[in-house]
Amino acid sequence: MDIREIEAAIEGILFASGEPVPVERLAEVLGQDRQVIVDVAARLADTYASNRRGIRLIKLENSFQLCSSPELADVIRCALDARKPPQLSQTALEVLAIIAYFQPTTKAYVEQMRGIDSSYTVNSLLEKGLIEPCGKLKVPGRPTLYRTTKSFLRSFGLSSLKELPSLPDTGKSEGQLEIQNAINALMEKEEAEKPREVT
Amino acid sequence: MDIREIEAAIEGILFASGEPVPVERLAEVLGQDRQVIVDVAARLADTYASNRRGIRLIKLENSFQLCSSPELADVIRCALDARKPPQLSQTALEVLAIIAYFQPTTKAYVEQMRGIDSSYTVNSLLEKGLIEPCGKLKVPGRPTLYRTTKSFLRSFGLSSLKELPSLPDTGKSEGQLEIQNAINALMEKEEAEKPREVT
Amino acid sequence: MENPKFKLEGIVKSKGDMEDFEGPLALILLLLSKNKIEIRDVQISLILDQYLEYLDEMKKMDLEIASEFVAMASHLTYIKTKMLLSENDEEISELESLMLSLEELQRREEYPKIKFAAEFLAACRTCGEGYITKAPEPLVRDSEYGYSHKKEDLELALLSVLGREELDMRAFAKTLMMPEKITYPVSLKTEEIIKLLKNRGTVGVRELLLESRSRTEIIATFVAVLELCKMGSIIFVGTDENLSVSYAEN
Repeated sequence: MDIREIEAAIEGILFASGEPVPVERLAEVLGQDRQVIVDVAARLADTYASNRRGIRLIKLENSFQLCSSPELADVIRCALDARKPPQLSQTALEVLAIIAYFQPTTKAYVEQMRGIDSSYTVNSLLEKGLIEPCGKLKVPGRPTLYRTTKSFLRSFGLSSLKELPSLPDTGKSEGQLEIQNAINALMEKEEAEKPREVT
Repeated sequence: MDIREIEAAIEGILFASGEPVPVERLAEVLGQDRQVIVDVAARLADTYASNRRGIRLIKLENSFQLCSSPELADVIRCALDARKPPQLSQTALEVLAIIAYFQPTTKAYVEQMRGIDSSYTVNSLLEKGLIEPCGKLKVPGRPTLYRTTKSFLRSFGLSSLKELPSLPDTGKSEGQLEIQNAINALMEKEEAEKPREVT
Repeated sequence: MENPKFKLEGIVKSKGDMEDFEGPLALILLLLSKNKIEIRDVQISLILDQYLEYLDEMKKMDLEIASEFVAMASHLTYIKTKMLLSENDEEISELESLMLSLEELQRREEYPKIKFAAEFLAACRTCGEGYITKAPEPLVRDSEYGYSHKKEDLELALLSVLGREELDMRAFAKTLMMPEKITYPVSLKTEEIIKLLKNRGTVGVRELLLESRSRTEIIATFVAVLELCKMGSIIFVGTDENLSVSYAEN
């Protein structure tokens, strides 16, 4: 992978994400050194700024993010005023739905259900303040448990988790029931062993 | 506003929007001629493609949209925990083809062409955002009319419905004409024998 | 609340004393579908009369039961209408069959067009599916997440996860949210190493570790090698780069 290719890949990933992406994530996915990513990103940021392009690359702690150029704020607001609020991506909705319906739950559980690594999305939901950690599960590895936040309820027009739409029978109810029972059993066991850290 | 400034503004607006933005909207906000916008956007699209950048500017009918470069799709999906879009089944492709070619059209028409209930497939295409309702047909029952979306064009790498190739001409066969005649004869006979009960 | 019961007279044939029938409509429909009773013998007017009577009796009517009745009654009417119509209307069925065959022929002749279009789309899909779009940029940056979403979207998203074919719910329920605890007993590993060394004389330490299939097995191997060495059962041979253990004949 030459510099130009790395630059294009960083540009593409940051573009599609729209949100800050950690340097480590970029380095990992592109199979490059952390320092290489930082250097190439700095070069890209320079190109945008010195050519006075419509896009800027900004650094936030250990992450990079693409955003529109601040000088264009007025014209952009004018062009997009009447538009819909941003939608959560399908990926984000899936992860959020699993956490909302099965909370408190772990990242491993989300990944099991989706069959795909979901660290990035879980972190992005944490950053948006739609989910929050609420203790650790007392099993080897002590994975973090997550639950939805008040901000989540507000964003989805819910006054309580009880108002989540109930799921219709999907024909796989036996399997779902099994999971739910297994979760309950696990929680009870845990509850019995020691009082929960977070109420 | 010079060309470079217009280019930067188009880039910024399309970036901030994420969604397709109509040419007219860009022209209005930037106080430019429609043609100027089209030309500058084409130049910007060229720059992205020929410099093999991570971003692409695509045209969808009368709108422009920024998206990531298709060559980077795999690495971007990996970085964002996103899945590949699901493969469309042969059935889904057929239903989509009928709606694409005969739009706006109804579910009943699709079913008549395919000779089989197609509610499930129509709904799944709606969910995928590849088709959308666009009014009702003014006949009894007022069935919903469907058309393809901009997302359909993008997902199939088309910039306009005009790019769909024309269908091979099959014409009406003799067999069809023969049956049609028999039906007409039968209906005339019936009409003559007895006045219809229902008008 | 009870379901309405219906009395039907003389509809069960040649079953001795079971000539009259009494039961909920669902049962009647079930029997009809299994040809246990004759549709000809069901008088719709009789059912209607009984239903009206039932409505009178029930001052406060449960809407769900009423709609259930309407659904079943309409199904019954449908079965009966179909039977009555198909009895003596040869001409309509001839016309119908002609129209059906015309439609069928049209479909057959139009199908290559659809197939052509579907194939074209399938080819287009490969170039289009790589375009990834981004979410709109928030106009005002705010620490609080300030957008509103539909709660139904959550349900849809979960259903789409649950509906994925590759998801095996049963296997999933077993592995669940915690990693399974696999502890590899050191004693078992010790026996294995001794057996291996008795057979092969000398084995590379690296090889031993590579053969381990889990983290706990690696740990067990490591501990077992140290223990055996301390007990004088095995000795280290070879160089630092290529360390091996061999059985100590004592």
